Amino acid sequence: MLEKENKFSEQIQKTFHSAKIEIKRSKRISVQLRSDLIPPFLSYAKELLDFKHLSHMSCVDWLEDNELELVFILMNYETSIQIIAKTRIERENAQFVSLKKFWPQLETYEREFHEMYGINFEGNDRLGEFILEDWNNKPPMLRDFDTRKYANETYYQRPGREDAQNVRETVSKHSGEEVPEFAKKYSIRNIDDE
Amino acid sequence: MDINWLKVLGLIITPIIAFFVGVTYGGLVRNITARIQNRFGPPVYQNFWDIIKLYSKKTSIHHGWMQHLGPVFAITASITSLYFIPVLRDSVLFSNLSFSGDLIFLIYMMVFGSLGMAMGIGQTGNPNSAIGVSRGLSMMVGYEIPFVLALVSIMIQFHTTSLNDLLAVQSKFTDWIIFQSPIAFITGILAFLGMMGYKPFDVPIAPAELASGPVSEFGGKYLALMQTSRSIFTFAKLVLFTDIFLGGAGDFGTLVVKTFLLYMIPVLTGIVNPRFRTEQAIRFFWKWPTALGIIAILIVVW
Amino acid sequence: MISIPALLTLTFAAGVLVFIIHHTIPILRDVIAITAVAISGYIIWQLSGTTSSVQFSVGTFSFNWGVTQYSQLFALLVAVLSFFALLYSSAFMAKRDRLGYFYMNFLFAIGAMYGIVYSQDLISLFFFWEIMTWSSFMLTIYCCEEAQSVGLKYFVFSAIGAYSILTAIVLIYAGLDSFQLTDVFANFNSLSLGIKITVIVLLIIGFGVKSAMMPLHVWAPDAYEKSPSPFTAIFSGALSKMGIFGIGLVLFKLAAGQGFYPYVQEILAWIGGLTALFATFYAVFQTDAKKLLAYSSIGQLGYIITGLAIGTPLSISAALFLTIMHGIFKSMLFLAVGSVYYRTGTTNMNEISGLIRKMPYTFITVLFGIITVSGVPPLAGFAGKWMLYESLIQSNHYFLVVIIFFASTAAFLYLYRIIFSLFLGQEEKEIENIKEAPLRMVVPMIILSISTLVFGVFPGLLLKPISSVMKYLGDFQHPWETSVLFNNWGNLVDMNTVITSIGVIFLLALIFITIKGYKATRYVTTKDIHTSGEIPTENENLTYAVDFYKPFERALGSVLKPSVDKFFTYFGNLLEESFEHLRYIYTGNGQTYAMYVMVFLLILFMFSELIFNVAL
Amino acid sequence: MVTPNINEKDKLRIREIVENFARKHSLWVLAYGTGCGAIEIPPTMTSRYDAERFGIRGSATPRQADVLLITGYLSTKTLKRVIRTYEQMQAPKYVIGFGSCTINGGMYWDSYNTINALDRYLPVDVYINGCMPRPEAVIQGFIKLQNIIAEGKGNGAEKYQENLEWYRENQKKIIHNWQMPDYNW
Repeated sequence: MLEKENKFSEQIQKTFHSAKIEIKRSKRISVQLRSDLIPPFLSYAKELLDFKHLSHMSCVDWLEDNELELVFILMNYETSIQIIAKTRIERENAQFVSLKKFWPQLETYEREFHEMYGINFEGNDRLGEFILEDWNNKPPMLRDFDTRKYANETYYQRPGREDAQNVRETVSKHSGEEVPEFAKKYSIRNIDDE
Repeated sequence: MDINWLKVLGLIITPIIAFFVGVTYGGLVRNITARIQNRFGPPVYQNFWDIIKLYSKKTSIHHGWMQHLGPVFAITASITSLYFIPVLRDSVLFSNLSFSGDLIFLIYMMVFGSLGMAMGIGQTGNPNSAIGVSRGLSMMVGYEIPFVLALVSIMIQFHTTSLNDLLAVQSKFTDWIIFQSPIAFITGILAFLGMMGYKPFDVPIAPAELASGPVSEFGGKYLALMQTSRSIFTFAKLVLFTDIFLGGAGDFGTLVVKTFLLYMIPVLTGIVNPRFRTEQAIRFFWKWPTALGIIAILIVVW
Repeated sequence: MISIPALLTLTFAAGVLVFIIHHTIPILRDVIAITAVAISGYIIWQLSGTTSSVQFSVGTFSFNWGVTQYSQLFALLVAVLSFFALLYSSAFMAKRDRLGYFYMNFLFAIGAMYGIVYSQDLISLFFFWEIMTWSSFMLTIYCCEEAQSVGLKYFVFSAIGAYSILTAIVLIYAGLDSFQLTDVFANFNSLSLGIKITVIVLLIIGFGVKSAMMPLHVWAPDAYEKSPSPFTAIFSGALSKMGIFGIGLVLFKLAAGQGFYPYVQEILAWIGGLTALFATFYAVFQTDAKKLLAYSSIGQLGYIITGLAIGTPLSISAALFLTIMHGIFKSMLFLAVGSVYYRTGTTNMNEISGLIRKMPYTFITVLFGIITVSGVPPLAGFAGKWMLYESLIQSNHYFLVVIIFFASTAAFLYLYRIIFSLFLGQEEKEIENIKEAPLRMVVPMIILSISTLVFGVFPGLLLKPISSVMKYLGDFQHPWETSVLFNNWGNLVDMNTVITSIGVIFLLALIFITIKGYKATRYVTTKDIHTSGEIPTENENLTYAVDFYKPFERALGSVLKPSVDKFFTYFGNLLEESFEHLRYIYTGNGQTYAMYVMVFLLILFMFSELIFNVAL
Repeated sequence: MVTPNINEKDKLRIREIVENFARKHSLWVLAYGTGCGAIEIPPTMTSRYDAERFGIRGSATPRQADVLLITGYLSTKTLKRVIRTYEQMQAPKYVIGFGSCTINGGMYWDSYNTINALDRYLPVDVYINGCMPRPEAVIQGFIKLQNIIAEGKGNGAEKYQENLEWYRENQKKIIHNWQMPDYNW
């Protein structure tokens, strides 16, 4: 059933002993690596395992672990198997090495993550103002950046939103229908609370 | 010196009539285009509102005195070339100055406006405008050739370069030059398509790619004056072609009918056609229209 | 003392004097040159109408100088243009060195041109012709090292022309035993057909070199580009007209009435037309303003040659009108481009833009110049173009008129290119401290510009002398009025009406658009344009100048451009190869040249019996 | 800086009535279509809901446009361009806020990078509510604007000119490095 996936995972395991490999389902292999192993692993997957296609790169903020997780999704054209390579890096003044020599389109991803998460990719010389013009606050995609607080003190909030804070309550108030129990705990707090 | 007050009156009212007729034609064109595109379209008098609105703009900017002069050049050329075209056959009132100029003078007088306009456009410093001017001038080199071929063939056929003489030879319906030398007429009409600047020959003002091209920095009163001169110039060109090929007109009813029918040729061609690139347009003009013009001349010579 | 020798002595002596004193008393050199030319102009003005002539003989050669209507026309043109050019160069050349050299050759060229137009015998004609060639050659190589190959090119072509003229003169002398133009004109028929054809072809080649006729024009663009601007004005404005002068003499005094005259006419007319067409197409794709103007003047000379060759009264008056007008407007344009060079240090149209608010008077000069070149009414170019077209149509040259019209329509392209790239467009940062050219450079340009308007409204001012010239050339007559142009079919253009209508409407529209919302109209910089909301930075280049006519080039690509390019590159390569061999011949030593001439004549005299069966 | 006259009295002069009638019947629209609302403009202009019936026509450059149509949300980056474009238009000029995002931020009301109330930064004449408003609503809004113009109340340019400091203050609150030329029409 999963022989191709197993074959790939064995090859990877043989090469990178420290990799935690998990076959999520058919055609999905998740590989957890140390951050310094990512460049060799990507080149290995690209050249030897023939995962030529970089589907996606993304970043996840693990505020509780005080880490940032970088996710690379590679794909193999023959078997259409996708490898999800993950790694964790330090959250405070995060550093990583630029990988644009493997896939040039990574440069754009790195610029975006530099702007949105404050990760500094060495070797990428185009890190700078990308999408946010004259942004002088902490990177907005970090979870400890309070978006609503920033929006409230930066932008003018037109009054009259309050009744729309909890759509179900509003609907029930307007149309007399009573709110189901499970919906109560999803109620958003009001702007005026903070 | 004694002033012929009738002529002065003609000089005054001819541009006004030309303005009204030209603007109405513009509105008609928009309406007809809309109907062909299965729309209701704007009212016929829509262009009057546009021009009044542009004149009543409260502010306007210019990039220097040459841009300030550009529309003035344009309207000077329009009205002057209108003056040298007999609007109505043998009427003292509307044969304004047509006895002191001839066709070759008219060809050059028509260029006067576009050259002055190009100066004004050049000073705006907008790259789009410069690109539009370069395209427009290049295309002018294209369509001037068949135009001149047609005119030359007619000049040597009737041994005159004066419009009044051309009107004189087309006294009867059967004497119209469209019947006497149809190939010259076809050549002239093909050049006329390029002159009017509708599709497929509207690459100089391509609004989508050039931000309306040459006029993209003109607003308010400048644009208004340009629209005015454009309406008058359209009427002048239509009357010129009517005089040359369709035997002119004795009264305004005939004139309106003939000019409108003539005007529909580029308009309807434009509605159903895509746009030529500049070099395609130039080559188009240098292929069939030029060949037809040469044939027309050869027919006249032998 | 109003006489031709006084005129020539004055000019040449002034040249020598300037060369002597230009180190000791620099201020005097401009004064001497300008006053000399002014006085010479006064003398020519006084000479007009008279028929003063001088004969004297050196050895067996008897020289004969005389005044004709024809020579008056060209001499006055030379005098006026030289006066303005010298006034201009007094400011333009102030910073240069070797000014004695410059002024001496300048004045020698002027004097030589006087001599050419006034000489009534072939020997002095040839003598002055060579002086003119040499002095203009000296000025061509004046500027810099690179100019020397250019100068060699010019020299080679001039030498070809000179030798063909010399051969023609020798043949004529062999046949008629006289150098006097009157005898030659009178008895030319008595020569045998072969000699007549040979003489005419040789003379047309010789004069055609100077007037940059199509196969012989290769020297012109580079020479015009390299020579200093004030002299370029004379070079293109007056000096090339000497070729026109000679061609006119050949056509109407020698060739007219011969059996083969129609063929000569047709061939010359087509050469002129093709010259205009190809030169125009080549001018469109230039990036250097002076070179563009050089090609443009080649094309204009093509019109003139065509007009002369057609040979109807209307076409001759058109050609002579264009001759004078081309002298005026091409000098204007070269002077204006020169003053741009004087301020910015370049004439490359891709490098500078937006000079209009810095150099308004220069801009106005160029504006008048290009309106005149393009032949748009009411300026003076229109009258010449109009008469040319009418004459072509009415002499049944249908396709020639289309070609000429094609050329003059394509001329709009390069004319707009030069004014747009230099003066309009974005006002770049690097020109922000450019000033208008000094007064001594502006005044000549402005005066010449006004003259184009005057001659455009009153073409009769030029048509009156031209009609008398046509009487001299042959019994040509064409009706002319002060401000009305006639063609042969009785159609006319009344310039009074035209200028009145244009002026009135222009003024009314100008007043209207100026006072309409005057307070709420304001000037914004050329950076403040519609850029989709983006704000262009200071050093962001928004000019569209490089490859300005790319679409036209693409359209032309398959039709004409390759052939034009091949045409020009062919001559270019031919020249480059020929230089290597010519180096051995042109040792630069005068005696060798003299020896060549002697050998040449000897061979001619020895074998003339075999070649053209006449006994010498 | 010359301020065009504002008609303070309700009674309009006949000339102004004619001018306003012309302005009302020829609205040249410069559609600023970065938001999702831009997709609603083609059906509005083309054959189905033919907006040209009312003299509404697209315009390619701000120099010739009368109406600035903001279709949807504005980020701080695009706000700068919109302000520049508005200042390049020639008075009298009108602004139409299109979609909920221009009114109160709509679904981006608490985003860190989109402004919430357009009328704090530009003088808005007409708001078209909805996310997205259908073409009928758009044409309705245009007709409302036409009525405003006909009553002579379409003086957004004068409002902007008079309260320039207030608008500038709000704009500079959003756009930190303010490198824009002065307001010159």
